[in-house]
Amino acid sequence: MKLSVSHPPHIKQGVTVKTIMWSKIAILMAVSLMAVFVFGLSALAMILVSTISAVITEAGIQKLTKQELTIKDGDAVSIGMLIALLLPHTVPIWVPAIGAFFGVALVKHAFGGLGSTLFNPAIAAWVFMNMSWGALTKISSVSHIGSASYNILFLGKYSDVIFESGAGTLAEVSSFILVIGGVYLIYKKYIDWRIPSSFIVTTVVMALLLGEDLSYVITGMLFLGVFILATETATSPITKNGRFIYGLLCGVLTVMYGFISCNYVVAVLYAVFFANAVAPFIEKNTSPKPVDEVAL
Amino acid sequence: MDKEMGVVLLKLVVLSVVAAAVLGAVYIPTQVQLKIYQQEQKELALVDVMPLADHFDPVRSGEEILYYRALDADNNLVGYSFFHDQSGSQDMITIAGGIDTEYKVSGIKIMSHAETPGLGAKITELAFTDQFIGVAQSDLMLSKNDGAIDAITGATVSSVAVIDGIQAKILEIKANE
Amino acid sequence: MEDVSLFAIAINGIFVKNFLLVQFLGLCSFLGVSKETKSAVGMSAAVMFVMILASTAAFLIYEFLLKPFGLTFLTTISFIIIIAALVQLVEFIIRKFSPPLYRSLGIFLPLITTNCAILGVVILNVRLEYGFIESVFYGFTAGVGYTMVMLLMSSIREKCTVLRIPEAVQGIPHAFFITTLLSMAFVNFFGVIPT
Amino acid sequence: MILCVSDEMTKEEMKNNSKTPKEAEEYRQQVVIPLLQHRGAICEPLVDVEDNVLIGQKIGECDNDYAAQVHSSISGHIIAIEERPHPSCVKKPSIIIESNGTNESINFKTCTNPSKEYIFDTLQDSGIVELDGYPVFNTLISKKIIDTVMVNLTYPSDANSNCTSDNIPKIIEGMKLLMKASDAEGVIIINKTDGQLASSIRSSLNGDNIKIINTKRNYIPLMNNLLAHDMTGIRISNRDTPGYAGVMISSAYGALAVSKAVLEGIPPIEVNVTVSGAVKNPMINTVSIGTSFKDVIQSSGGYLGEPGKIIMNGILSGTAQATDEVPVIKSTTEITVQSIDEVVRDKPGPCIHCARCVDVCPVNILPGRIASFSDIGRYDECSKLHVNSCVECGLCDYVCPSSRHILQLIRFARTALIRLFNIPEEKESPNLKLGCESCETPCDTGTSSVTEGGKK
Amino acid sequence: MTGTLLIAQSAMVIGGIGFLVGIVLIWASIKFAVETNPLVDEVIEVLPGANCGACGYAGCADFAEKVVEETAPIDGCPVGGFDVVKEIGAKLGQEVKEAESIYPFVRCNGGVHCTDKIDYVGIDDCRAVMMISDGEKGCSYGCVGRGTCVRACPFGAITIGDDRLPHINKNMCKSCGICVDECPNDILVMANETETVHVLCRSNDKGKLVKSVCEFGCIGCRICAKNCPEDAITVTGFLAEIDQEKCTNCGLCVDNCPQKTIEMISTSVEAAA
Amino acid sequence: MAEKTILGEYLRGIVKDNPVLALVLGLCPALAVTTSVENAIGMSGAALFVLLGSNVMISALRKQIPPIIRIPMFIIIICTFVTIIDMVMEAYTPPLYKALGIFIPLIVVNCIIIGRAEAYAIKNNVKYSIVDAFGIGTGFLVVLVAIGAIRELLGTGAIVLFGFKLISIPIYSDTPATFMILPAGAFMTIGVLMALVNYNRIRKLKKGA
Ligand SMILES: Cc1cc2nc3c(=O)[nH]c(=O)nc-3n(C[C@H](O)[C@H](O)[C@H](O)COP(=O)(O)O)c2cc1C
Ligand SMILES: Cc1cc2nc3c(=O)[nH]c(=O)nc-3n(C[C@H](O)[C@H](O)[C@H](O)COP(=O)(O)O)c2cc1C
Ligand SMILES: Cc1cc2nc3c(=O)[nH]c(=O)nc-3n(C[C@H](O)[C@H](O)[C@H](O)COP(=O)(O)O)c2cc1C
Ligand SMILES: Cc1cc2nc3c(=O)[nH]c(=O)nc-3n(C[C@H](O)[C@H](O)[C@@H](O)CO)c2cc1C
Ligand code: SF4
Ligand code: SF4
Ligand code: SF4
Ligand code: SF4
Ligand code: FES
Repeated sequence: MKLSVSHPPHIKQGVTVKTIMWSKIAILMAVSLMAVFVFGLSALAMILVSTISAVITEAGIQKLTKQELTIKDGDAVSIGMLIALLLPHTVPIWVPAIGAFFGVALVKHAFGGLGSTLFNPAIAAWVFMNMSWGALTKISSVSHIGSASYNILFLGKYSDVIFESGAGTLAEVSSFILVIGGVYLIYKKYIDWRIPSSFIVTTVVMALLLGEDLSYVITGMLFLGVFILATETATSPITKNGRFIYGLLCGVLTVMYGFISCNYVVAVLYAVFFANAVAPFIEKNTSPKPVDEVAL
Repeated sequence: MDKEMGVVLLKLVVLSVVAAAVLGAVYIPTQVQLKIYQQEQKELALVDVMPLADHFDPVRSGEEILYYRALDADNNLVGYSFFHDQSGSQDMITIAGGIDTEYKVSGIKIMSHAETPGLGAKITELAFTDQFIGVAQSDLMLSKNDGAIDAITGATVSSVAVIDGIQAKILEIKANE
Repeated sequence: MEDVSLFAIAINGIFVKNFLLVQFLGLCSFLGVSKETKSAVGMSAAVMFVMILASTAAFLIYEFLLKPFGLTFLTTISFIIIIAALVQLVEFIIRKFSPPLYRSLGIFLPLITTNCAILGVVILNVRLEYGFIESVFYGFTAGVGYTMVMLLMSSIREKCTVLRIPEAVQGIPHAFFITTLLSMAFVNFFGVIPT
Repeated sequence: MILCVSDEMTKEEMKNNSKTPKEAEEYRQQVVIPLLQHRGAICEPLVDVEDNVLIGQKIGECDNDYAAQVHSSISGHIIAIEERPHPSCVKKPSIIIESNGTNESINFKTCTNPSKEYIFDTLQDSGIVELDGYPVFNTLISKKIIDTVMVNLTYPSDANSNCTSDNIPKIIEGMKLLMKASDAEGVIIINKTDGQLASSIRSSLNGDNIKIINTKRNYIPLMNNLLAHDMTGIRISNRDTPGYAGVMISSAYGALAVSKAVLEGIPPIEVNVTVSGAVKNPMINTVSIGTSFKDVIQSSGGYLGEPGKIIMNGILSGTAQATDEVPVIKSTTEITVQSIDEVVRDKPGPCIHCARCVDVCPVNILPGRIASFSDIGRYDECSKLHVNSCVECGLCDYVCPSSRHILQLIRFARTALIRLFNIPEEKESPNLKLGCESCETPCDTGTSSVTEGGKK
Repeated sequence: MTGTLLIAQSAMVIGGIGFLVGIVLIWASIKFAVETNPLVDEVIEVLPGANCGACGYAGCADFAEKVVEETAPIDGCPVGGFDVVKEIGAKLGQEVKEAESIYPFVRCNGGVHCTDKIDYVGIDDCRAVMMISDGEKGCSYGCVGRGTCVRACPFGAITIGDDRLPHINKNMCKSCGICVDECPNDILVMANETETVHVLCRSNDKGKLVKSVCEFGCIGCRICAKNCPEDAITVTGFLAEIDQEKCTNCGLCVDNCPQKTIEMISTSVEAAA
Repeated sequence: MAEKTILGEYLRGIVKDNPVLALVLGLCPALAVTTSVENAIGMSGAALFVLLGSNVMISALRKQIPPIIRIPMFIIIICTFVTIIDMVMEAYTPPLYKALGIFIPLIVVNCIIIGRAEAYAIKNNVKYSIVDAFGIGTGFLVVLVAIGAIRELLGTGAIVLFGFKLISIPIYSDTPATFMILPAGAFMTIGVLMALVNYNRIRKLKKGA
């Protein structure tokens, strides 16, 4: 009889990286379905190509450097899907393919893979694509695909917050899916509640203070940013106060960029990306005080 | 201060003096060459944007040259040409331009700029500048605003800067004449 | 000289034309010293201090010595002598009067003479034809921009000690990758305030 | 959060399955009594090989301040005094006694209304050790002024084993004795969710001046400082004890042992142990100290399938045993057997910085970050991040989605830091030499804790 | 002539600046003079700069300072080897003579031939394993084989082989001894290159116990001691020990050991394949 | 130590002591001006000129240079050459001068040049200093041209050298990844190059072991 010996605890909660990732992917799948429904097969093609490119890149790198394959953890899949979802459906199909390669190869694996990504690979890939093919990937926040046609529950111009908003990118037609999915993730504690709540509250409050029309500020991209992009674990601070401040910073930057450029869709992405850069600094300066620390 | 320090100081001063003298000696010939080159460039540009002209007559306000009246061999006025600085997306863009007597553009040339290579830097390319030839002042607008000029993709700011610069100068000349 | 508001200079110096990320000035010391926040802060303070001093001194020399005599071609040589002397002087003084400060700042001072950012800021002052206030203020804001990026970078690199960085990427290449992404994060400041 | 979850049996079922000590006796032919069952110095044996001893006879003593005498739990003769496996982690000197089957005991001196002095005297003699390893007597005589005696019933292993309806009045008796000894008020801490226990306690209190406080959290013995802090609001350094806040914390086991020792004169020779998990008849056993885990499990019907892991004192914070030969000691309250399939052997991945560990940590530190620093040998950083504040509750490890061995890495860093501070004369290399000598104190609750308690 | 004037002006301006700067700096260097020892910098330059700490000081610079202060031994840097010692000696004007080269060797033959007592789950580190129940190996004296020494070696000289024992690459080893310090079980010891016969076991357990867990463990049978013509082997408890002073590397004990515990290592450390 | 040979000293500057990849010096120009191969060649040409001049001068005057004002004297010598090349380029190659911008005067503070003065020229004779200057200069050139080529090719789809279209990628050049000629692309390129060099070095080390 050879007994197992280890340090406690001797059970695990059972929530694994895999569970968290695939739950997010499930939400992204719903978002993708909506995108295909609204934009047609070109959207489907983009999502497939981007995801496949991300997965192949990851597998290739791990094969080449003789690491263990980690496709199953879903990280590459979610990066690939997100990259497609951040683009308008008019983009040629090779753009997300190259973007996904950039995101997975340079922003994920060159930095050390899962957990070491200092910047959100999907947003970084988006910035890369935007810098390279600005004209092709241009997102505008004005062209709504018809708030008139979906006037839900007498919400008037706010109804597109629920059903579609911004209508620039694939992700933006699914505000309500993102909100439901995000709340589910928070409920299951797969993502932290502090970042989304402080992000969205700051955004709304700042926008109101500046006198912006909320129907331009609250876009589908904002919800994607709040629930999926900003809560990406490796790129946000781990301290509790740090996460509040991080959400706050995301919100402030979103409104600032949006206010100056009149484009609240792009603003969310740049805001979260810049906040990624500041996250370690926030984290460093919000070290918690343990309960047993006695003032001298 | 002892003698050793004096020697040190002397060496430093001697080196400085020699260095400065050498620089002064190089400065003079290069400066001459630079002047010649700049003049050449200017003249070339003026001719480029106003091919009909034979010589140019500067219109001044005080020391500053506002623009040139382009005259043919018989001293008839065939148009105007000018240099203009306009702020672009990064830094100043220096534009040379020529217009005929009906205030239609006869040609433009970007003299210097600091726009992003590959983006705004495309304003120097013929594909962009040739669009301007023959365009009337009223049509000097982006095509998306029903004008005659197609912006460079990804560099609207730079494109608009060039258009705006020429617009402003034409209005100035109109007002002056 | 165009009329440039101090606010525009500040935004330009800190964000739009950030010395490190956009203008590529001062990279050697940036990569060398940003491993730890402590030394990053020391270096930043030293750079900011010398930038302000150098902007002041250079303006005076340029305006009252070089320009009147038409000796503008001597700009570089006179500026670099001034900077070298200033740095040396500051080092002497700090070492004598504040050994603790010298211990934290002093080791960075020799690095500063050969830091492009300092010479860059004074030459840019001349090229942009800034007046006295603007020159000194530009020196200050360029220093602020330098400090900001330095702080972000050093916090990131400190966090990196617990990350699994591939062997071949460790060290300088990794620092470059971080800089790549930092630079991308600054990209959207382009065109916020056209100069 | 439920701290102990593995067994599906209700407490009722366990009680029905209980065996009296007599039934279990057949397995008790030999006991191994370690000479160290507390934090502090190892006891000197008072007996020699081949001596005969009686139940309750003192067989080990030490004159150190931090000491807890050990007593024989059976009558028989001593066959050896040697190093034997110990539930903490490494071998400890122990006295091995073979039963002669007579159950002869020394004369236990009963007392119905003890004076304060009598309580002190008996407690000093009885060597009762709290579940966190501190001898009760030492807590009482420490210079700190105790104004509250708290009985912590939120530690599931302890509460499950000791809070049977028979025992509850005795626990309250013991608590009152402690209150009398220290002129303090009494408080009983119960988890909010444990309504049944609260009501049975309330019915046994009949008008005593004892308060009941409900908490959200379960407190394991190592969280005593935290418990005192949560109740009083006073911050207690990890180098201090709850006494700093004027609080003495007792477990159900401790209170029970005090009442037994003072009123019935019986020193701690028996403990109540819940046997759960992959055994045939999970139940609460009353076991003589020194009985091997193997025998205890046998008396619960034996293993169900092949055992994968044997854990003392709770599945979340307990110690896994290398062998089932280890003896039951004073602070054993639960033995859990996991089948081979239940054993957690997930491969650790990289930290994904999800901060789930940060959110559950009761002492508000950054467990995952400390673990990462420990992993790369940066113990200085661990120290800066307050690694010594950790109360080893194991929650961080429990929730980590990347299956990182957070608690082990934290303990590792602490051990490294002790080495660093204990041997300053060793060269100041950034590399630290580690080994198990750091673990001089017994870790009966499964810890190689660094609190300076026993080291004078 | 403007040209000459210009040159003269330039010379005066830069000469003037140079003069002023020179005066100020010389004045400042005298006024604010602080003593430093240039020797320290010279010594730093000679040192290998690995900052490994093997010398026992906080990095190369600290060591250099201490050497100049003569509070550290001149041959205190094990990494640099004799060349460095000679150079430091030259700087400080001291004579030095070459030491014999020593390398760590692995005092355990168990590895895969030694049974596991428990199934350890946890962090992959020898020290961590030793903190639980005397380790996972049947033999509590043996090499744990989880490579703490591999990670400790600043020069990458150690690898764990298929036999789950460390192998030291003599070409890369700088004899710094860090691995010896780090090993929780004292498996690694420094040995002179000329000493080639070693007892590859350090178990003091009874022979029967050793035999039950390890194929190659020393059982204390004394056959080697009886066979040694030089009386170099003593068996205390259940473990043989070779007195290297007396040993002539004849190899008789190696041939006679029933457990194959004693081995002759041709170069004391084998180069990794 | 092995005997110094002229070839050896030259190659050392290119490979072992490569100023950018191995010594990590002179990064600013290496990144700022490498938007095209042409600029890269111009920059490294200018740097080579200054390096050569300063190495020769300093090596020739090395007996005359008092240690305490070593650095100021180096700077003055270097700066003289920099200003000369600055003026000459402004006059004779204005477009290139314009493209290189502030980085020509900044050669003064380029760590490579002072570094070589301090580490080499002050200790060695004129002959070897010339070889060293050529070696280091070539090393700088090789890296700059490599970075420039990668960035120009990927960033614009073609390499144009002095008006000639050297290489052009057919379909790609319609929509090249502009990212590459922006600052971020520069950082990325040099990062990838260095990672590859490192990878190779580590692989060799492991093999040699
Ligand atoms: C919508 C959805 C799709 C999933 N698809 C996959 C899948 O394709 N591959 C996979 O390995 N896990 C997938 N999972 C995760 C699994 O449900 C489960 O968490 C995981 O496979 C557990 O793996 P393990 O048993 O290897 O630990 C998916 C989860 C969800 C919610
Ligand atoms: C949007 C949102 C906001 C919340 N705000 C708070 C809050 O301000 N304070 C709080 O204690 N819990 C809040 N919660 C509840 C938390 O989800 C959760 O209950 C809490 O983190 C539990 O932490 P604790 O056990 O450390 O108290 C909020 C939840 C959501 C979804
Ligand atoms: C944060 C931010 C600030 C901007 N500020 C300005 C500005 O002040 N002036 C300006 O002309 N464009 C500014 N832009 C760019 C414009 O938003 C817009 O992209 C551009 O003017 C229109 O060019 P396009 O039609 O080619 O996209 C800014 C962009 C961003 C992201
Ligand atoms: C890195 C970068 C460089 C840019 N350079 C230019 C430029 O040179 N000229 C310009 O007009 N816009 C430039 N832009 C601005 C950008 O392309 C802008 O949104 C629009 O002009 C796009 O149509 C740049 C933007 C980025 C992100
Ligand atoms: S075990 Fe983990 S959660 Fe518990 S106190 Fe320690 S660090 Fe915090
Ligand atoms: S729970 Fe695990 S993965 Fe998450 S932050 Fe903590 S250690 Fe890292
Ligand atoms: S020699 Fe020591 S450190 Fe190395 S593997 Fe063996 S036990 Fe571990
Ligand atoms: S093998 Fe041991 S002695 Fe040799 S270099 Fe490595 S750590 Fe130092
Ligand atoms: S070249 Fe070294 S700092 Fe710029």
